[in-house]
Amino acid sequence: GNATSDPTATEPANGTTTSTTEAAGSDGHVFGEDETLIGGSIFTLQYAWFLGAQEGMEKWAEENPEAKVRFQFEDSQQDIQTNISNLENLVAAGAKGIVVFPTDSRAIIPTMVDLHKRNGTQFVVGDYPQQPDDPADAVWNTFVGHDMVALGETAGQVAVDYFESAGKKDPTIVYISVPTSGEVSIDRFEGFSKVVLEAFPDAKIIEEGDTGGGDRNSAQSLMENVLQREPVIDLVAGHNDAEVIGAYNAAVGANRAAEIKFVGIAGDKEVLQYIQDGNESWIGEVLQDPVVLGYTAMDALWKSMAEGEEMPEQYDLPKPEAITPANVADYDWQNWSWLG
Amino acid sequence: MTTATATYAAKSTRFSGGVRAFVNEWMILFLFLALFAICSVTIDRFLELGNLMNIARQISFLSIVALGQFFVILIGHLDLSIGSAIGLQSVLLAGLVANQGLSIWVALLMVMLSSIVLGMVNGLFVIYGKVPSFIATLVTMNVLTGIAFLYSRGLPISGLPSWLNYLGMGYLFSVPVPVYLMVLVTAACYVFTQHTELGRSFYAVGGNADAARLSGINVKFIGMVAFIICSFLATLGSIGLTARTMSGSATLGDAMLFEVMTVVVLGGTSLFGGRGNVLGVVLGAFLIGVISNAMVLIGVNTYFQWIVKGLILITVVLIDVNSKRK
Amino acid sequence: MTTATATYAAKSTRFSGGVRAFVNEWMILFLFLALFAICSVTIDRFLELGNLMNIARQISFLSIVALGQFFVILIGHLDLSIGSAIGLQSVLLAGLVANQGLSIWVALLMVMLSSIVLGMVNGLFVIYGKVPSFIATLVTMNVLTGIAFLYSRGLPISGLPSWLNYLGMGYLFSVPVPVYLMVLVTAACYVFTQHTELGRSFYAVGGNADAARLSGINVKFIGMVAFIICSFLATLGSIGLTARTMSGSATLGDAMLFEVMTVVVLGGTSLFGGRGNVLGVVLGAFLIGVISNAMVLIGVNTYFQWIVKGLILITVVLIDVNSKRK
Amino acid sequence: MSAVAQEVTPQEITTTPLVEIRNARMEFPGVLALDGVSFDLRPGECHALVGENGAGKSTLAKCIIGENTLTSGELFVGGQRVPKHYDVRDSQALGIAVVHQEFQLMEEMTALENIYVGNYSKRGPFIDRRAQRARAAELLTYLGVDIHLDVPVKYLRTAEKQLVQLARALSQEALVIILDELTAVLPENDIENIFRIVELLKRDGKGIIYISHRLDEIFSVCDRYTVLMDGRHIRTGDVTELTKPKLVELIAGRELSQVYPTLNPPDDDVVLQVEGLTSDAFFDVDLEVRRGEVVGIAGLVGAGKSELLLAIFGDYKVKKGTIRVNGEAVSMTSPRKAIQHGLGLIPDERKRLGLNSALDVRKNATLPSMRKFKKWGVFMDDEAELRKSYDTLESLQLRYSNLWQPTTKLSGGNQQKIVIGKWLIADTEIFLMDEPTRGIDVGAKSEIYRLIAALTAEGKSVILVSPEIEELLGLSHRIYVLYEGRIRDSFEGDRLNQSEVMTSLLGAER
Ligand SMILES: Nc1ncnc2c1ncn2[C@@H]1O[C@H](COP(=O)(O)OP(=O)(O)OP(=O)(O)O)[C@@H](O)[C@H]1O
Ligand SMILES: Nc1ncnc2c1ncn2[C@@H]1O[C@H](COP(=O)(O)OP(=O)(O)OP(=O)(O)O)[C@@H](O)[C@H]1O
Ligand SMILES: [Mg+2]
Ligand SMILES: [Mg+2]
Repeated sequence: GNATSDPTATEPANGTTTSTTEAAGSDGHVFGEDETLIGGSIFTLQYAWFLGAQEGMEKWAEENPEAKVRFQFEDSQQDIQTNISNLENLVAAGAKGIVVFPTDSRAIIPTMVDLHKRNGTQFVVGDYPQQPDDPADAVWNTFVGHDMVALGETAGQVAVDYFESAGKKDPTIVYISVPTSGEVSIDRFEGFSKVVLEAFPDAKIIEEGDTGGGDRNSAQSLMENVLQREPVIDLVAGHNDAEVIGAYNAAVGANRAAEIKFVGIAGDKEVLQYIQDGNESWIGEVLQDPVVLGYTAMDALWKSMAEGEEMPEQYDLPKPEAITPANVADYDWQNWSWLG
Repeated sequence: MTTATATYAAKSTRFSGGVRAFVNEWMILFLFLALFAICSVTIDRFLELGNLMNIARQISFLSIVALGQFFVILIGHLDLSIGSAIGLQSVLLAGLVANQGLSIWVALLMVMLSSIVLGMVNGLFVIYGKVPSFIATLVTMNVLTGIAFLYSRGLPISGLPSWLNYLGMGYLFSVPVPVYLMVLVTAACYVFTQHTELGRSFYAVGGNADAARLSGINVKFIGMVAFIICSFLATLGSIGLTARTMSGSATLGDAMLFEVMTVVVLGGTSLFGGRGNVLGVVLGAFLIGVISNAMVLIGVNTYFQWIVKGLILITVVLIDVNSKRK
Repeated sequence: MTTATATYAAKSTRFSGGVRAFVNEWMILFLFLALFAICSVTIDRFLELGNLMNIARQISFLSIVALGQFFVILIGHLDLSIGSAIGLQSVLLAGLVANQGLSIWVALLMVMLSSIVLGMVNGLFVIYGKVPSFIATLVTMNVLTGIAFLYSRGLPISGLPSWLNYLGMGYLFSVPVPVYLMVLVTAACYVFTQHTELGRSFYAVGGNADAARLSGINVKFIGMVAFIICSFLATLGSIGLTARTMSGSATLGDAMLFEVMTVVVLGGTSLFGGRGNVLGVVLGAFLIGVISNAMVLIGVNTYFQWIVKGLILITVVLIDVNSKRK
Repeated sequence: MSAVAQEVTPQEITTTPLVEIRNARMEFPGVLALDGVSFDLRPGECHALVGENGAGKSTLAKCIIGENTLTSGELFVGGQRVPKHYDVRDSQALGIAVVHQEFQLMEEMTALENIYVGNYSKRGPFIDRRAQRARAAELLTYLGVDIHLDVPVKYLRTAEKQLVQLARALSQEALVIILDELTAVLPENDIENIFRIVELLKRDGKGIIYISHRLDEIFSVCDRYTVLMDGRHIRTGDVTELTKPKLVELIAGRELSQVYPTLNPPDDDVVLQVEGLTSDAFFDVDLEVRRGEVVGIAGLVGAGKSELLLAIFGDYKVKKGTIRVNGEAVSMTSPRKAIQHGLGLIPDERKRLGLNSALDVRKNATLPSMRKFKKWGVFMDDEAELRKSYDTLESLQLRYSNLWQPTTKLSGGNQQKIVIGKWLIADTEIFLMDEPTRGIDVGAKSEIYRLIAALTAEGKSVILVSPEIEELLGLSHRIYVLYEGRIRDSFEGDRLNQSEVMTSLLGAER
């Protein structure tokens, strides 16, 4: 995006509320003294995982009452246009800073640039790395997020560990992706296959795209059909837990759950319960903690916005973790409210 | 006089048709059979009993929900809210058991009762409020989604008694339990629409509401009943799907609306009301089920699946539609 | 003679029923104004110029796409494929520039031409193939999604010339550029439907295709034109949205279909064809835009937004529908 | 009131009116449809309800069946005042059946079902189709007609649909039967059949309200008559004390001296020539129309008259044959082409084929001639269009309140005037008229007759299809008889008389 010639940007309609081209604060707003409205633009509330991110942001506010922040969360419903409108409307509502969980790696950039230039809105991007064509367009203060590839890699590692211990040289793997999730799905799959194929070049990885609803039910139907086609399957992984649990349910229905191992991704209580209960089909769940993500993103936003701290281009978060039968006892997962 | 009578009779015979007319009328059946035959011959594991049971099971709840929608479409309306109703009922069912600690039976009863209320709300807006059903049910769709998310926070709710899974995944004499349910609902709907006065009234209302009213049919009552049946069968489907996935999920029905609509229209139901057939709807569901299944068995690339599915569908419909007499 | 002239005046006056008839006819306008007034008074930042421009910009492309759909609905059909067409055209536009290295002008031209082909494909299935538009466009919807994903693998495509962003984000005399586009398209559609022979024919075809044909209207031609306009305006919307996001995305139009349908129906267009109004459609878009905006300005919890939005919508439609003369 | 009614003696039963309306007033928004009408129907009588188009006949009928609610006045059925929320179901329960003027059928449902919908025979909770079919067969025999019962009614011909409506009304075994222009779409031979049935019903003590614009029928079957005009009650009396001119005068409010105008002789040049036209409904039709000529086409139901007109108009698939307009061979592939060549069709089913209910009066009237009202080449010239519509519709004496008003609110006859009007505005040279006077009152009929005469005087030509032989004889220069899709004969000059045409029409050996 490039500069626009909008007079409203330089001549606010009534000097008091609309901000100027300079950084927030110059319109008389004093951070810490006045209440500060912080927007949270959430990718979707369909996935409980993002509730964790929201929770993390709220946790930060609780711990820092002196900041006097008030949150307003808006759901993008995985839609680019909703995401854009929400950002604009949040700024209109007076948000000084926004933590954005974008819907893809590009589409929201021009809007952020525009809002930043005209209203001085401060951004922190969460979860989804942004790739601006022009480095000048990177108007956000920092990126706080996980590496989707790493998530797939960690899942791949769980699979590799299992194949090694089981002594399988040429395992057959079904990976259920969600094509409509675009990059995320591709990244996770690539991370997964890279790790597996490095360790087992002869592994056969069958990618199945769920073109249905991308939920348990559609995954289950898909897997029922795949089971019919594939006489041998050693392991199933997938884009997220809805897909993998759906596949698991299908395997149970076909009486083949015992011969197949499952790796969950992204967090569902049910999987952890299976692992804790010693269900042999489940060999691991790969997780990132969204609460830490949300907390860190908010922290970074505040520091850069109110305290003028320089931020690195990217905040590194802890690597994704693999919860396995061996270490499940170490986790207090029952109390993670964001776990689906 | 006699000549005139004779002409009537003679002219009318052209409509009475014989085999040809039957084939044309039921083209969708023959297209389904053709597709089935092709799949049987060309795809290895297609004809295995297990696979056929797979297909049947996969479309069971879809059919049930579609049959509900069928009634609403038959009277010339639409119910867009079924998808979110399925989600809401699913989290309600699971939530009442897991969070409120109610017995599953009480939960089931409450969910069914609430489905009737839901249907009535839609009916009130559309039939009494005269709001176009598209808008009215779009609104309830959004409101129900809101409630479902408020209640569940978007989290899947587990904790259902494990026997419930039998409803969704169990077998009885090597036939999946959902298939029995589907057969039962289909038979009931068939008899209802073909052989009872109330059932026929849906056709009358959809065909010509004014004429129906002038024939002494309580058009508003029929309208309400249609929305209630729709909501009820959606809830039945929701219960089944919840039992199948063993968790309450607010998004369980998200993909359902379009599938349901496809099935209903594919089965020859007119979106303008008055024309359609219970068996056609179920056939439509089978057709969709077979295509999806075959696609995976052959191993068609995911992206191509969209395209291939589309091309098969349009071919089927083109033949079906153009075989019908004008 | 003088009396005859007097009667002519009386019989040719549009709203001979006085103010009352006018208000009833344009209830949606007054409801919009009422909502607008309420928002202005109760919500702090609502009436700021910047915010109003926000709203106008947010609904610009929605209106344009909705106006396209309006024509299809006006003749009693539906185009479900617009959402995926928007996605496909978006990746095509960006892809032709970024991957194929074509000039943006050539890419724009190709995308526009392809939109006409697309509209013709839909038209061929529906108008000549007699496939119900619901099914036909559902199929193209899936096929287009498949192609868009095949082409882009679901990845956003960047590399558009930066000036393009002006189309989606720029300002001219403190009014966003998309708003000019919307006004232009609306004015063109208005004049077209109200004051040209071709435009008026859409109403005739939608109201009664048989009667239209027997009055010399080329019903099939009108049908094709409707689908082409729809596809073309969807593509215009897609170009605008792509310019706004500066990247080609296959999922760009995913949420569009329902919004577009809501807007069109909210604006008083009958899904059965023959009735509706260009200005109503744009009003519908404004209504939706104001509600969404107000919701965020007030800071309504996201879950509640679904519910509150729904309740406002149903109230508006209830009043609107029931104020109309029978 | 009810107490009295419960203690009626047998004599009183026969004298209590089956239906009685006192001082009825009924308003539609902006229209006073009934204004102080009183009416009663006695057992065993056939009571004619007559009046101009829009006089309020159908409205009165609809009030009796509870479809419309009286604004004021009283309605008694069987001597009892009807309850407050009297509706269609109540009237059915009270034994009132009706054949509506506009078809009220479910097009997708079979004839059988249309007869019984809302009133099925049942065995337990289920519909007893066998019993129903048996009853329907009996009914049809009683009616003396044969209709294929298992065909969706959309496949039936207009006359057959009407008979289905009649069968439906009779199946209810009602005490009161309202026939609202039943015969408008029936051929003459069926009408005699209707008379027979009416007589049978009268003998059973039932009451019939007979609404018709064909005045001869009234003298054939009706006992009393009531005339309405502009919603007002003009007169009720015995038919025996009436003559046809007197009745016409009561209806039209003026004397109509001569029903059929005298036509100028046609020119010699042939404007339309059809040769060997063949389709699946008619075969090898040769026909010619000269400038200023009215050519009648007579034929039984199903003879293919409508199809022939449609084919000439480019809307029915022909297998072979040529059509020449002004000597030039034209391939009539669409109505659009036909219109360009100066043809205009007034179809038999005006609701389905003639009018667009979503459009207003003006837009309906100018539908085929929009291109005539252009400003700057592209835009519609609203003013000219309104003006022209106004002038034309006024010249047809259309009763309407506003050019922007939807056509659905107009009475049937007035709707037909709009259909005629649109071809006048389109400057049509050759009018194809398929039963143009169907459902039109005497006054309007004679206006249309005069219009036809005026058109031919201007050098325009008309092909006229009518089920009424008398009308054809009175208006045509020449008559073709179509029999089972073939032109069997043509009559002009001396041979143009009722008996010759009838003989040919009914298919008796020549
Ligand atoms: N639903 C309606 N809304 C408004 N006005 C109506 C309606 N129905 C009828 N009218 C008006 O009421 C008057 C009486 O109409 P009605 O149909 O009773 O006439 P009619 O005597 O049956 O005429 P016809 O011989 O043409 O059938 C007319 O002026 C007509 O325009
Ligand atoms: N809906 C229909 N579909 C197919 N064929 C039809 C249909 N209606 C009539 N026909 C056929 O067309 C021919 C002519 O029928 P139609 O009743 O229109 O004749 P008509 O001479 O115009 O009679 P009418 O006196 O009703 O105008 C007959 O052979 C009849 O079987
Ligand atoms: Mg009438
Ligand atoms: Mg005819």
